[in-house]
Amino acid sequence: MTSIAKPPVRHPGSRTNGRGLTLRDYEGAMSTLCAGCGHDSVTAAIVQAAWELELEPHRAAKMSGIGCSSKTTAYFMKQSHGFNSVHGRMPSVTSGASAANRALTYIGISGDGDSLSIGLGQLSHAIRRNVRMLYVLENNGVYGLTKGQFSASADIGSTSKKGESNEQAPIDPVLLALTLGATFVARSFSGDKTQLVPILKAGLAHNGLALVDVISPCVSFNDHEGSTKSYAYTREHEVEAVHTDFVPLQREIVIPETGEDVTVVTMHDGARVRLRSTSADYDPTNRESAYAYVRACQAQHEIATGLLFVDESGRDMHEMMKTVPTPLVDVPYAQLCPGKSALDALMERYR
Amino acid sequence: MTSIAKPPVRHPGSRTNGRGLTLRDYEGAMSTLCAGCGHDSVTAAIVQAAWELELEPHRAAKMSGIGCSSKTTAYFMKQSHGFNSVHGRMPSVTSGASAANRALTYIGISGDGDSLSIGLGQLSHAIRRNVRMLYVLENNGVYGLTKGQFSASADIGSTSKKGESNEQAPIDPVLLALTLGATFVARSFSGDKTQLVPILKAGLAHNGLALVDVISPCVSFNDHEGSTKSYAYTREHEVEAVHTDFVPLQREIVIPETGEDVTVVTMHDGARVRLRSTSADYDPTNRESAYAYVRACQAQHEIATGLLFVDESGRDMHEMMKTVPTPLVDVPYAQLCPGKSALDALMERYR
Amino acid sequence: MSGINDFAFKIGTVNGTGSASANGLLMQAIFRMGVPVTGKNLFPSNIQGLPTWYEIRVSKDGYTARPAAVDLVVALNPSTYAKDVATVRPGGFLLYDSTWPLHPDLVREGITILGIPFGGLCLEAFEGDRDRTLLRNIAYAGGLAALLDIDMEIVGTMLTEKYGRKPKLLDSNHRAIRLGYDYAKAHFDCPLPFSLVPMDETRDSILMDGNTACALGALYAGATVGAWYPITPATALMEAFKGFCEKYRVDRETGLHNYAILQAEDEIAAAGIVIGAGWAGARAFTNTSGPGISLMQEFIGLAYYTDIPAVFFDVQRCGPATGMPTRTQQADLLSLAYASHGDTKHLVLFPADPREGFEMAVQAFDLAERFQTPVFVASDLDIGMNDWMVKRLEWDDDYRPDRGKVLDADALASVQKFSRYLDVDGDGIAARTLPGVGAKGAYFVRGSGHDKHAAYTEDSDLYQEVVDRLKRKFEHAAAAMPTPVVSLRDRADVGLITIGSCDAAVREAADLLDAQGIVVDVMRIRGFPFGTEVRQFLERHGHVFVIEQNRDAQLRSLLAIELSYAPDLMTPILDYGGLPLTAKVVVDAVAAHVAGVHT
Amino acid sequence: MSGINDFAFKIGTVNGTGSASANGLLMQAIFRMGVPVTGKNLFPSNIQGLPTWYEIRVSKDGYTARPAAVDLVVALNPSTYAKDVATVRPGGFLLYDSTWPLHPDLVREGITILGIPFGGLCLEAFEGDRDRTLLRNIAYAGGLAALLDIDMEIVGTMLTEKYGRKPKLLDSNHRAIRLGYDYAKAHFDCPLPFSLVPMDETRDSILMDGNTACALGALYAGATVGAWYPITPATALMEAFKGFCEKYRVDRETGLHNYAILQAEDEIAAAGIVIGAGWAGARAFTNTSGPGISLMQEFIGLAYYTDIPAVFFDVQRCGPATGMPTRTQQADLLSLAYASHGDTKHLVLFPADPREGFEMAVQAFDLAERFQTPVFVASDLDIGMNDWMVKRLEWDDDYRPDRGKVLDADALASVQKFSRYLDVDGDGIAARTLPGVGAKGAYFVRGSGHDKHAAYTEDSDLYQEVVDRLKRKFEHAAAAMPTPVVSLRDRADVGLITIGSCDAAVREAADLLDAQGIVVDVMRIRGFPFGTEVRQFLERHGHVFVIEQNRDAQLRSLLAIELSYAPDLMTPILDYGGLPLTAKVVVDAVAAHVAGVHT
Ligand SMILES: Cc1ncc(C[n+]2csc(CCOP(=O)(O)OP(=O)(O)O)c2C)c(N)n1
Ligand SMILES: Cc1ncc(C[n+]2csc(CCOP(=O)(O)OP(=O)(O)O)c2C)c(N)n1
Ligand code: SF4
Ligand code: SF4
Ligand SMILES: [Mg+2]
Ligand SMILES: [Mg+2]
Repeated sequence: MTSIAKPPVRHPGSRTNGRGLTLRDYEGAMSTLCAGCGHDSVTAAIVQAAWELELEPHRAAKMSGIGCSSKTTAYFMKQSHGFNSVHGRMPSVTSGASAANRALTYIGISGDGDSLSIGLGQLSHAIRRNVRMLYVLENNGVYGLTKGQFSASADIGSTSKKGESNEQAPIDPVLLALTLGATFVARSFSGDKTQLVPILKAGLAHNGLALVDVISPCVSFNDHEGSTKSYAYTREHEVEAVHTDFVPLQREIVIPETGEDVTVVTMHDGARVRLRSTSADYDPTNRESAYAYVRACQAQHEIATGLLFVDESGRDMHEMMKTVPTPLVDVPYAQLCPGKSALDALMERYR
Repeated sequence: MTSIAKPPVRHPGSRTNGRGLTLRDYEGAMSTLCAGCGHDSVTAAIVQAAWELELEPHRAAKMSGIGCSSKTTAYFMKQSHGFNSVHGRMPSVTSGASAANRALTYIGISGDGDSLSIGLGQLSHAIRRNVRMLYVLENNGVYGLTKGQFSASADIGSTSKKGESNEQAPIDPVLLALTLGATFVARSFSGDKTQLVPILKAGLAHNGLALVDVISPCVSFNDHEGSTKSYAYTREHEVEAVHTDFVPLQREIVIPETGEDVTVVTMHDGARVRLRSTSADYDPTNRESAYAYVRACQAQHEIATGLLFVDESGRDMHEMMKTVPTPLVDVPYAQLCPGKSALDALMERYR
Repeated sequence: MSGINDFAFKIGTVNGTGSASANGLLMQAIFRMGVPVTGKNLFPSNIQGLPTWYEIRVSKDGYTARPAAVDLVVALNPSTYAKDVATVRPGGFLLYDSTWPLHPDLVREGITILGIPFGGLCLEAFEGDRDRTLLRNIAYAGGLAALLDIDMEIVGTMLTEKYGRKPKLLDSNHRAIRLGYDYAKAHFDCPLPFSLVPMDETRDSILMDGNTACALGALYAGATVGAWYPITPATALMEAFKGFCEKYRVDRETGLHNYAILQAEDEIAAAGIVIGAGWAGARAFTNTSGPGISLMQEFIGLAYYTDIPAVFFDVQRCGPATGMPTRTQQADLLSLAYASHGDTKHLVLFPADPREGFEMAVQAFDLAERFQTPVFVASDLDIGMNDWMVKRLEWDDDYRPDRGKVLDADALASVQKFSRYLDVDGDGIAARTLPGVGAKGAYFVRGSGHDKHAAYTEDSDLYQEVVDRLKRKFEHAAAAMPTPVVSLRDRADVGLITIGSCDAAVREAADLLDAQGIVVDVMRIRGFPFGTEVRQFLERHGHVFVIEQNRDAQLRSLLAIELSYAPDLMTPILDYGGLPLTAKVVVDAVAAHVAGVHT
Repeated sequence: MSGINDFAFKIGTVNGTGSASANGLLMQAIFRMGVPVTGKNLFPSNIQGLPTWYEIRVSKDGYTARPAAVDLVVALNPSTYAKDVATVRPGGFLLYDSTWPLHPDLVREGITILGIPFGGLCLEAFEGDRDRTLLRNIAYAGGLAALLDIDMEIVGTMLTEKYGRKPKLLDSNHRAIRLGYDYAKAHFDCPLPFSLVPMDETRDSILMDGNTACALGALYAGATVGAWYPITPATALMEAFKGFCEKYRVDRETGLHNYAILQAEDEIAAAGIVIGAGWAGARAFTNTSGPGISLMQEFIGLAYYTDIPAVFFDVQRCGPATGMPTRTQQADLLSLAYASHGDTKHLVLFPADPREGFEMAVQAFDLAERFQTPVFVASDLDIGMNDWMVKRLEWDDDYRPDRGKVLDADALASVQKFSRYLDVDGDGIAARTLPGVGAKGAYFVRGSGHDKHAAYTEDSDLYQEVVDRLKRKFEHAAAAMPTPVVSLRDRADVGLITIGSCDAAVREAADLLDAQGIVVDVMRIRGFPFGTEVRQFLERHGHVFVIEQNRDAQLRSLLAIELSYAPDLMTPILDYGGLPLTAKVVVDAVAAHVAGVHT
């Protein structure tokens, strides 16, 4: 049984990508999540995206906190190093790893409890730092691993399995990220792989922190009537605001036949992302309009999905820190230590 | 020397309010802050507001974290209990105190480091909880007490005393609060007492968490040329978006002579707040427009001030928790303990 | 060793398939037959699909420790067949689902293998996969009822109590039980050599887990504010408190609550809420486990240094770090006793079972307010999450909360000047006031240096005066902590010292050692700081064994530090694999040591 | 007691008025005269307007501990007149600002009172309040120069070095110095009975604070990632590191950085960054103080349990809670040694002065990578923020970082299978791989239960195998820690044990006791876990004194726990008022005890 046997989507494990790797090569250990858990579908989408992007598995690092969602880093890319840290602190561990070795591709997986309750501060400050990473927030409105308490993303009036209704205003990771200056903000649904995969690919190519809020239902504790994070509710209320195509560097970009307004964003590695807004007054490269649109959807109980905002001109953590292109772990010690003569000279300044 | 001898504003300490108390009666210990520190002016404004509101000093509790700003709770209302807790955690301590005794007036003082760095999570979740309190964030863009490092509210390009420029995107407490569903969001300037006092009074009357972001310059570490939190810069770039008048219950409300559009909000205690927008397209009772306006100002390097958003219909923590009106500390033990017979009966359920 | 009303069996299944209710059913039925019984749930740290075990021990003599050997294993999880079969004692029995051919992993010599086609039976009898999986559990319960002579009438009544309102469910459960029962009766000669015979040993007992009991303690102590962040194995404590409050603390007419439960954003906030509430005068508590205790360290130091009452339930799990969240340990002792940077010492209570959890929960609130300081109840996963057979909880309506030294408005009026940290009585406890009481009682709480008047200070002497008082207060608390439970036998050769959930195993070990001719005294420590009785026991024995569930002999360290007792005189017996302690571990260690000494 | 090149004086002023530079000027001038000198800055926890003191001790014999008595007090802060005058030793001198009439608080019998109108002189000589306040400090420096015979040429040179590029400032400072100097010369017969005469005792020494020295150590060790959150008294450490990196680690052409310094949102994040960077293969560190250590507890346990190197500088301040942030203490010892819930033990280094801070900073990174675990450098405010006279720092260009067991691509190719936590060498240290090295070396770090292959487990034996290895690793580390500094005198009556910044006072005390006929051996412990030398010293002496700066005798507790040494044989000498230790405290305690024993 493989990590992604459980989710509905099946795939032909045989085809190989440019690196001669099959999808299977991007899979991980067997999932120990509940059958039907949205997280397993996200895992499948990540496997798909990594395979299509032809990532070098061992050049990627999988980072997570604690929770059912955070466990999933074990279920994909077994050839990558993984770091399942402590609850809510994945962003700081990833910041440190990235500071030490900027050459790796960082894939961070978190949950709504992990990122919006105990980890809210770390998520927010990782956004400010603009750490180069894909940040997938598997959002199910509850703490799954501790058996279904409301999380900070639970909507007002959403009911628990026991029938209790949530009273507090939800934290919407998308609005939060837009407010904090995130340069890549998307939302998708674990049940919508066709939408999710290109978004993940774009996020992996982004020059900074790419936040992808994925509604990922918890079948054990939050998939019932009355929940606003159930499969049924999400399917009904999802509204794709922006349709995303990811066009890798190699491939030629196809000019859209339709007259729809399309924005093409070139990622720092040369790949391009084609964004087709489904509503005229929506510009995925304008922070204010993105914010206003998502809010407006909320007011009508709609869940706006898609790559909602992207700004590829932003500076990532290393640009802000002016670090050398060589990963710091590869800078030879000789270049780091000023040596005896320098110290002897320096001593004169302390007399 | 009194706590507010340092700030420019002098006052006649002799006049008494409805409780027969003079301004002096609302003062505290001698300030140990630097001469000219913005925080001392905020202290003076709080003294003024409390005196005008005729608060019963001993029925108020002063809450704070750690920082120069957080020290100021010692410099006003010496007849009130005070709690100078740990760095960044004032919101949780206040939540607990309020849960135990809802009858007190909670005045929380914090700084930008205390609330936006280490305390970001607690501020955010106190907003969600909507704890009934005045939350004054004395914002100077630096960590004053630790000698001037950039805080999370420092603007991009704002320079330190040593000439270094800040790289990371700032966290604007106002935009954050609006995004998280805060029901009272204001911004003011320690140098503008006439604007600040009525806002503080409205905040003290608000049924929920009233966030007041006060630009409060640090003369020792962030009042220089190149700082965007200096007295000079703030004076130049401040734009009053909403003018606030506080009309206590007793007084009759005066219909504005001018044709300006005025919104009157009745606070839960019956007092009224008269809000006069200085721009036509601004509605301080509309969250979206408030957010958009503040953002727009930012784009032009303007600092929007005033009582920017208020929603008096929100439910505070106790309404959400359905707690009894009697403070829990005053509920007699007899009403809390089910007693022997109940326990004996209950034991049968465990056999 | 096994026989009538004296045996143990284990069921190995997969979690999330509903076996828990079947296991509970069995355990409760035995209990209602008047036969002493305990159950240990060994479950994984996920929600569905991993191996889980349930061990039930029947002991006419009332031993409740985890059994060292099992007489019967019900192996229903192919992924652990091999492991499970290996645990059957020689001469014991194995029961498996014979719907499928006997798996080679299940074959073992020297044991008797019994097969019942639970799956097949349910497949025929019921519709739908979900129902079939669920009822398969009831079916094996039925099989065991036959093999162990569990009173089917009692089982029937229990099913009716449970599903009375759901006739369809009731019927299917009845049928499922019958399927297993009848099949066993028809194919094997029931009962097995070890089985049940009704007794009258459980009349004044109950089956309850420690989280429920501690929650009841908090309810009865009059706690009004609970703040928490979910974490296994502590979660159920606050959920139980919530349940009880909804039952006993909601105003009939208005529907309003005489309590406030705050699910905080993390453990730091939970601690802050408890401290804020304690400062304001409420009885407040939080429930957490190791990782939470680590996160609360800073706040704990604040409460210690500012004399604020706060109660912390630490339901210990297997550390370090995330460790094994569904395994038990007693490894937070040092983290609790000396929590936070700087010089700090804290009061800790060590319940041995749910009943004591209830009592100590109440004591914790009294101690916290009397000594104006954090108090920890060091429970663990075994106590907190397993159903224990304990005597019925009792309550004395004359109980009144000890609020400690609190000056109300009248008292304030009579004092010259109020100084928050002035030690008038020499016991290190200074009277406090609650916010709102009046201007005269107003003072400023600060975690920074303060003098006895609560004024800010950076003066060495004034600072020292306050921390010296805190030390004095801690020393005075020793006499107020629950005294150790000491059982002395004459002509005892050795002394055993233990704490908390090790108690049952250690007491059983004492009897077994006695049978081997090794006479032992036992002291179970119940509180920190240690009282004079603890010192006396040490001095009486010279050399002792210290039995605890952690790797680093943490209790032994506390004894050495606080009583200046020579560590060499305290031989550690450590068990830290994460499972409840068995008497065998203690017996073997002591016997070996004694033998060593005598050769 | 006092005399030529052997005296102490203290200056009491208000902080934020610029006295610091004047005090530094005096201290450095004495140093340049070749006379051994130390300065202790006793400052408040605010930015401006509160009392602050600076103590300078001159000691031809090279004693650097804080003086027990001062011969001369310069009282310039009315709010502390009374307190300051009281500290003048009988027969000593008081210098005050006679611009204003002698304040009654300043009057005291048995001392000589000298007045110089510093304020008045500056009022006449200079323009503008700010300048006058600043230069008033230089003026009193001038007065002291005359009274103590400080070489004015040296002072002149220093002013030129400092203000060379600012002629106006240079001139005003020169004039200010002269004002005080000439006035003193004119009105008193200078020098005082105690004064300075040039020596040649400082040639191979420097004046440096410990934060600067530790930062240099991190720089030379090749640390590339520094993460921190500002906190007194640790802040300056990272600020110094930044300064050095800007000087030595910026590429001439590109201006790019060979380092990354992250000012985190809090200490928890700082710890996470360091651990993430250490996992990725960088030498990473953080600098903090007590409250930060409390907040980092959870992460520390993670690094311990997952074998990740990380270096923590704990510049200890006066606890508990916020405590006195500008006062010193050694009260985090237990919090560091056993940081985090569950069974954990950590490596700790105890520097005694800035020079050792530099050396131990380097060692800390070697130990962290060699043992793949958190390492703490337990500095304190006295070491970290005061200027100490120490021997010049030295560097051996043959030094190579000890990266420990790291399998690179080639090494990986040669192994059959990579198992992250497999203890091949029996030293408890398993080889690690760095992310990115290759698929074969990939593994999954988890704070949850794992086996030696880094696979998830809930199995008791597999779990124990890992934590037992960690224990083994810790025990092996004992031999790798810096050995204690032991000074043995023949016919010694008693043994003194101490750590860190207590060293100077304890060594001075040893000489003073010797003079009293009490011969003492001294051992200064430099690392935890303790090596065999520590045990030997204990056994050699039987009874010892343990001298440390905390209330609860924390070092003594560690000795008892880790060496199973009887606490009764270790008499604590505790000093925890927040000021650097004086020899007198030790002498009095030991003498009294010895006297007690002999009566
Ligand atoms: C410090 C700490 N506190 C609490 C826990 C218990 N805990 C584990 S996962 C979790 C919440 C997980 O929720 P989320 O991040 O939404 O993940 P999900 O299981 O819903 O996918 C909690 C509270 C912990 N492991 N560590
Ligand atoms: C846990 C902890 N970390 C760090 C500190 C040190 N510290 C004290 S105040 C402060 C920042 C204060 O900044 P801010 O809240 O903006 O207050 P300001 O001084 O600027 O008014 C810091 C980092 C501390 N006291 N506690
Ligand atoms: S509990 Fe919920 S979130 Fe966790 S694995 Fe099961 S379905 Fe997924
Ligand atoms: S340092 Fe800055 S913030 Fe602190 S008191 Fe001085 S001026 Fe105010
Ligand atoms: Mg979740
Ligand atoms: Mg600030």
